[in-house]
Amino acid sequence: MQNYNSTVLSNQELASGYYRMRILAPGYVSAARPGQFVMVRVRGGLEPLLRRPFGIFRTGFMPADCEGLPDKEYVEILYKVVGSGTSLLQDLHRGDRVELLGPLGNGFDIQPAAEQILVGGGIGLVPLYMLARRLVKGGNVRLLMGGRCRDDILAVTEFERLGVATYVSTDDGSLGEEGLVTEVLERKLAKYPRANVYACGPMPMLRAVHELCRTRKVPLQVSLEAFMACGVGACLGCVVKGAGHSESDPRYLCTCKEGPVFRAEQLEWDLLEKGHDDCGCTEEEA
Amino acid sequence: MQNYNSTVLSNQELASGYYRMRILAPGYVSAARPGQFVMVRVRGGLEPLLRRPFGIFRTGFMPADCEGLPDKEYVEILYKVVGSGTSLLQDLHRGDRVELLGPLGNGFDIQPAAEQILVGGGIGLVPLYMLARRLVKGGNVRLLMGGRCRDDILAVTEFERLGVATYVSTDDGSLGEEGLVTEVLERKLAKYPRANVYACGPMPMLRAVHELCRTRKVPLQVSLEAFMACGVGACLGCVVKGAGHSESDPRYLCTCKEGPVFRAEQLEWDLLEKGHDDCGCTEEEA
Amino acid sequence: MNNTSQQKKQRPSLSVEIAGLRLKNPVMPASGTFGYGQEYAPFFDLDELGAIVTKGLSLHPKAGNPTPRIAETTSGMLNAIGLQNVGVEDFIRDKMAFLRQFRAPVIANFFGNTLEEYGEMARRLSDLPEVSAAELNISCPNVKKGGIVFGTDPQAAAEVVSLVRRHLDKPLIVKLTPNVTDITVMARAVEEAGADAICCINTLTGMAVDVHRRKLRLANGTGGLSGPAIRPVAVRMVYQVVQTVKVPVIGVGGITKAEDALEFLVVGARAVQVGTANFVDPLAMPKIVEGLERFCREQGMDDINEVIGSLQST
Amino acid sequence: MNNTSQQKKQRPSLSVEIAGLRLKNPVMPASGTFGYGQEYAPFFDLDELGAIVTKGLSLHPKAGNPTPRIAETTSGMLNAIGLQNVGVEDFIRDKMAFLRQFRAPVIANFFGNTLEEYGEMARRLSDLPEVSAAELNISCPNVKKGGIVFGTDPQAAAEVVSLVRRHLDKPLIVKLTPNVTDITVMARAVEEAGADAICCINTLTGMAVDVHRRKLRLANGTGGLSGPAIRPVAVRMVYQVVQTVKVPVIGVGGITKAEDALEFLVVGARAVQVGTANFVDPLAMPKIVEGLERFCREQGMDDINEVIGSLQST
Ligand SMILES: Cc1cc2nc3c(=O)[nH]c(=O)nc-3n(C[C@H](O)[C@H](O)[C@H](O)COP(=O)(O)OP(=O)(O)OC[C@H]3O[C@@H](n4cnc5c(N)ncnc54)[C@H](O)[C@@H]3O)c2cc1C
Ligand SMILES: Cc1cc2nc3c(=O)[nH]c(=O)nc-3n(C[C@H](O)[C@H](O)[C@H](O)COP(=O)(O)OP(=O)(O)OC[C@H]3O[C@@H](n4cnc5c(N)ncnc54)[C@H](O)[C@@H]3O)c2cc1C
Ligand SMILES: Cc1cc2nc3c(=O)[nH]c(=O)nc-3n(C[C@H](O)[C@H](O)[C@H](O)COP(=O)(O)O)c2cc1C
Ligand SMILES: Cc1cc2nc3c(=O)[nH]c(=O)nc-3n(C[C@H](O)[C@H](O)[C@H](O)COP(=O)(O)O)c2cc1C
Ligand code: FES
Ligand code: FES
Repeated sequence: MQNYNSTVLSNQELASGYYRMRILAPGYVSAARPGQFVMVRVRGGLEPLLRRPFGIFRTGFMPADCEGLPDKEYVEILYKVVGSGTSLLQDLHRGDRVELLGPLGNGFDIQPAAEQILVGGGIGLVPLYMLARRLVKGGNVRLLMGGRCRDDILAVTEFERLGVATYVSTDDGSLGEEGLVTEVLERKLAKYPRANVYACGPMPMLRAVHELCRTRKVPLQVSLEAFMACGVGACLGCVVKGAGHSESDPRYLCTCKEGPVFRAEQLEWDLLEKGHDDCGCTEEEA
Repeated sequence: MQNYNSTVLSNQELASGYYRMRILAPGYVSAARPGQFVMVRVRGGLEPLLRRPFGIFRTGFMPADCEGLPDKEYVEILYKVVGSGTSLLQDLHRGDRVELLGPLGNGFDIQPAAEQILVGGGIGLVPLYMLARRLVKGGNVRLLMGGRCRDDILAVTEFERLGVATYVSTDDGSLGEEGLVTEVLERKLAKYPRANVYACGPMPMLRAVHELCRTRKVPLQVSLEAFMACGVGACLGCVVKGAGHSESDPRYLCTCKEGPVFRAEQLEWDLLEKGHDDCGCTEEEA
Repeated sequence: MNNTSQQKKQRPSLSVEIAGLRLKNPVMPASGTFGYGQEYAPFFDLDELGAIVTKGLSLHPKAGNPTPRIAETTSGMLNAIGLQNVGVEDFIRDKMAFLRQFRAPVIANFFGNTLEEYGEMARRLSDLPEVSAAELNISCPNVKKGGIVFGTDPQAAAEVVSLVRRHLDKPLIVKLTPNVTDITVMARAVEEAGADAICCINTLTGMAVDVHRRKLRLANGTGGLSGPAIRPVAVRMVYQVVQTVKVPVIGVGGITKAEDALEFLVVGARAVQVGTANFVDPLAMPKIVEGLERFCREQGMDDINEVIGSLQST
Repeated sequence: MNNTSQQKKQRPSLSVEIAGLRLKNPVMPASGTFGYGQEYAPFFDLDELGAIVTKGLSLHPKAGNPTPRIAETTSGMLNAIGLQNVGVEDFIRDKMAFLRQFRAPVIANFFGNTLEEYGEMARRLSDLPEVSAAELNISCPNVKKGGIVFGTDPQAAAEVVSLVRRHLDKPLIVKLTPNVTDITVMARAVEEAGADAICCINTLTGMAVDVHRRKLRLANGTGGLSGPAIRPVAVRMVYQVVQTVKVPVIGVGGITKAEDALEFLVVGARAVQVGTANFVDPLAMPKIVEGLERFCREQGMDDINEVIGSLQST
């Protein structure tokens, strides 16, 4: 975990309102675990004041150039433009500076299993790529990817290139199957009752996924979002209620430090607040 | 007087810490009078919050280009990097956006005379160029230009090209005569007792110039600086005490609206505050 | 043609009422940031505003403070103008003719150095048909009571408000200072004393230091903090006051764009004032009016009054 | 070799003393923005700090407020953490071993819900040799007195301070809230009641609205405004308190860089705390320490104490 004053390598629009940014990040390739995130200082100065959290989509190397310099490590984020910070991010170009705090959070706990199911809702896909890259080494990996419309379905071919079987569904049927990603999950769980499930997306989707997994006793890990100020566990702004929560024993967990990935059993699902709903995720009814 | 959302045409370093910026400004060529200024919004957003005032160095045309588009009017400012706003200005490039409020203030009251003497201290030279351009049509124009060292002496050859006789002095003798610009003024006034004097520069210099002109009964106009918030006479932040000032009859004058150019008789010289001394002008002892 | 596009065709009404005063829209300048109107007339038609609010007036001309009077801070500015103004006589003589051209109601902001001056000013303003309402600034030290500020003491505030109320024949807006422990106590006091509307907030007292010269940046030492920096405090106080009083509340503090103005309207302000933002962008107010209209359209509302006080309980 | 280059060779002393506590330099974290130290240990050696200030502790663990607990505002942030903390027992059990590694003195920030809890906390902290001083947060509602905040009432504040003073065997720093009409009244009250130092300011109460959903951004409604936006208010209050009391004052509010810290030192603060800036840049504090050293060098001073209270009269 470190703070880098770094440089943007590229910043491309993927679909309407979705961008992919590659940033120089020495040390990230070995250090970043699937499910971790970074806090990005969008601009020097104090506007906006706080950093913005983004999942690590992937890490990689820029090959050494002809001048014999060593490989350069980079990190990639995928983001949806939703407000002031992401609007500024969208305007950055190759060579611009950003500050990068991370890698932060715990990341996924990788459990060996013959069948691994990833469930992504919209931009919630982000932390699943590095996870998939790891999981494909040990079993069958399926990605169930949902969104409101085709624009919300990102980077699916990249998962396919890893050997992941992908199943796309959209609310309006503009890509893949028409319907909710949780309907697809229900079918898959019926077929693979001993699968492990890993999910990231809007809260209503996560709740539905949790319900399915709970009734079928399937192990589930979810990656949550929350308002964050520090990203390191210092401000207590990003807490969620832990299982067994009560006023006198709140069992709060910091999303930034003890999360963003939680085992479903860790959370007090009935008392999980709606969280921030402009999270860059498509709100779907589930 | 208008607010333009405009474009930077160029931004060059003239000497260490001094820049010259050319900005598109339709309507300025005919509208801007010598001695007027603009309020520049350095950057969109709220950091910094307030606009920064800069004298109009000159206005001009970009010749029509080959595509047959009409001439484009521009305005030029010359600025010294002294703080946050000017540091941001320094980083702008061709094509970047700035907002321009102006032309503001009253400008010089051009008095015909056989001998016209301009006295500039450091960046205080700025409003004198357009004035010189006007005055050369009607008599002999001399520019007495002072600074701490050679870096503070700007754009003198441009005055010369207008046909202005220039006399440079620096505190350290690194360019021109060693000594204060007021010493040169004293000699010139002895020689041309019926001259008109126009001065802009740091307060101690202006005071000394005023003293010389007062004893010799030579008409003097000075261009002042002040902290400004609005630039249009609305906030009353930029006032100076008018001649005959008293608590019950303060006779305040707005530097932005009734100035920045004042006839020496309008001001209560003994009560003029030091003003803001980080004005971008070289502080010289006079 | 579907429903939404029909809605879009009809222009939403932005008109609001404050203490019997009908405003074309809820946007007006904050006193002291808009001169007497003239200064901004080159930029837009002042009749685009809900009202025109003057620089604070007093019985006699007031010199104000020495310079420097302003300093910039992070997302804010400090001012110590010291209520410099031409005095009510010169105002009538020199500024009235200009203001008479507009249909937008003129609200005269005023203050006194003593109770008597407050009363006398109320009488003077009553004589002026061009002035539609008066805005009483009570953030002024009471010279008689050893400089305690009228606006921080509920008794003193009530006293000055009821005096002014007796002498004023038009709607009375009372402007509160935020530099108090409990703004609701002040709001209740001035409402009971006869305020027809409450305007809040004035500036927060602040200070800035030039560390290189080791001097205060303002000649006066302290100054009033305004601008976006103070908006959260202003929204909170407006919310509290709305919950406390029955009279309409005008929200002011750090508004630079329509969304900022909406924060105040949503918590229940009937109108808003824009101050420091005028310096940043002379077109700030017409842009805010436009933004409010757009917001109503987007939300499918025909009337800005649907926004006012529309805060949902969480 | 001339004089200046000789001066540059000698490192200026940044050491200051607060109520008998010798600090390596005047820079420390503001309570609640630095966890219990551990969170920022990966970024720099905590012994670079003048002191380590803990998150506010209470007798029993405290759940704090529902989320969302934070919202960003212009150059500031609102927080309504609600003083969530592990409680003093867990603090001793889980955090002490970590803190023991450092030479930098540990200042324990604490609060109570009742007078009794404040007293009991003072006794507990007295038993801890690892805690060098206690910082009393009186910005807490007094449950018994119908929720009036201890920190806004001079009597209530004096009562809690003298109680704590009786039970505490180490230096007592009292932290004041800025949400009062006259901070000097509070400062005098707590000094007389036995405070060894005063820390100000805590956050300004504010609010923010999500206008699209018409909801308050914080689940709690109001929150505490911190960050650069509030610095001018903090500097003013620190100035006023320094003029009023004899005990040393610690300045806090909106410090992000050395120049900001110097504003407080110049008006007389003996030390400073850095809060929100830690979130913006985890290295903010070590950079400020460096900047203070550079400033001393540039000004040709060997000792930061020459800066403290060096304000020139204007
Ligand atoms: C662990 C984590 C991982 C995330 N990963 C991604 C990702 O990979 N891609 C992606 O597009 N988004 C991701 N998000 C969401 C992303 O952080 C927000 O969309 C972004 O902060 C919005 O910033 P903004 O300035 O554009 O919006 P703002 O203008 O600030 O506001 C728009 C909305 O964004 C939310 N928001 C603003 N600041 C924060 C903050 N500091 N923390 C949380 N929410 C905030 C609020 O709900 C607000 O209403 C992640 C969030 C978390 C907590
Ligand atoms: C009518 C007028 C004409 C001017 N013409 C020129 C010019 O042609 N070229 C030039 O280089 N400078 C000129 N100045 C001075 C110029 O405005 C300041 O140097 C500039 O505003 C500094 O901005 P900054 O953000 O870099 O400095 P800051 O970081 O804000 O502070 C540095 C210092 O600049 C001064 N300053 C900051 N803001 C203002 C403000 N709004 N008004 C006045 N002073 C301020 C303060 O003394 C401050 O201590 C003129 C000023 C006035 C009033
Ligand atoms: C330069 C300046 C002068 C002001 N003069 C007055 C005044 O004369 N009377 C008054 O009631 N308020 C005065 N104010 C306060 C404003 O009306 C307003 O309450 C405050 O600035 C907060 O709004 P803002 O953040 O939009 O500027 C003044 C503010 C500024 C910045
Ligand atoms: C997230 C957060 C939590 C805080 N918790 C406490 C606390 O527990 N006790 C306390 O006395 N002050 C607390 N504060 C107030 C800070 O210590 C400090 O007084 C305030 O934030 C102003 O400083 P700043 O502008 O540098 O942040 C907290 C502030 C923030 C932002
Ligand atoms: S964001 Fe600060 S504790 Fe998680
Ligand atoms: S700068 Fe506002 S009156 Fe001159």
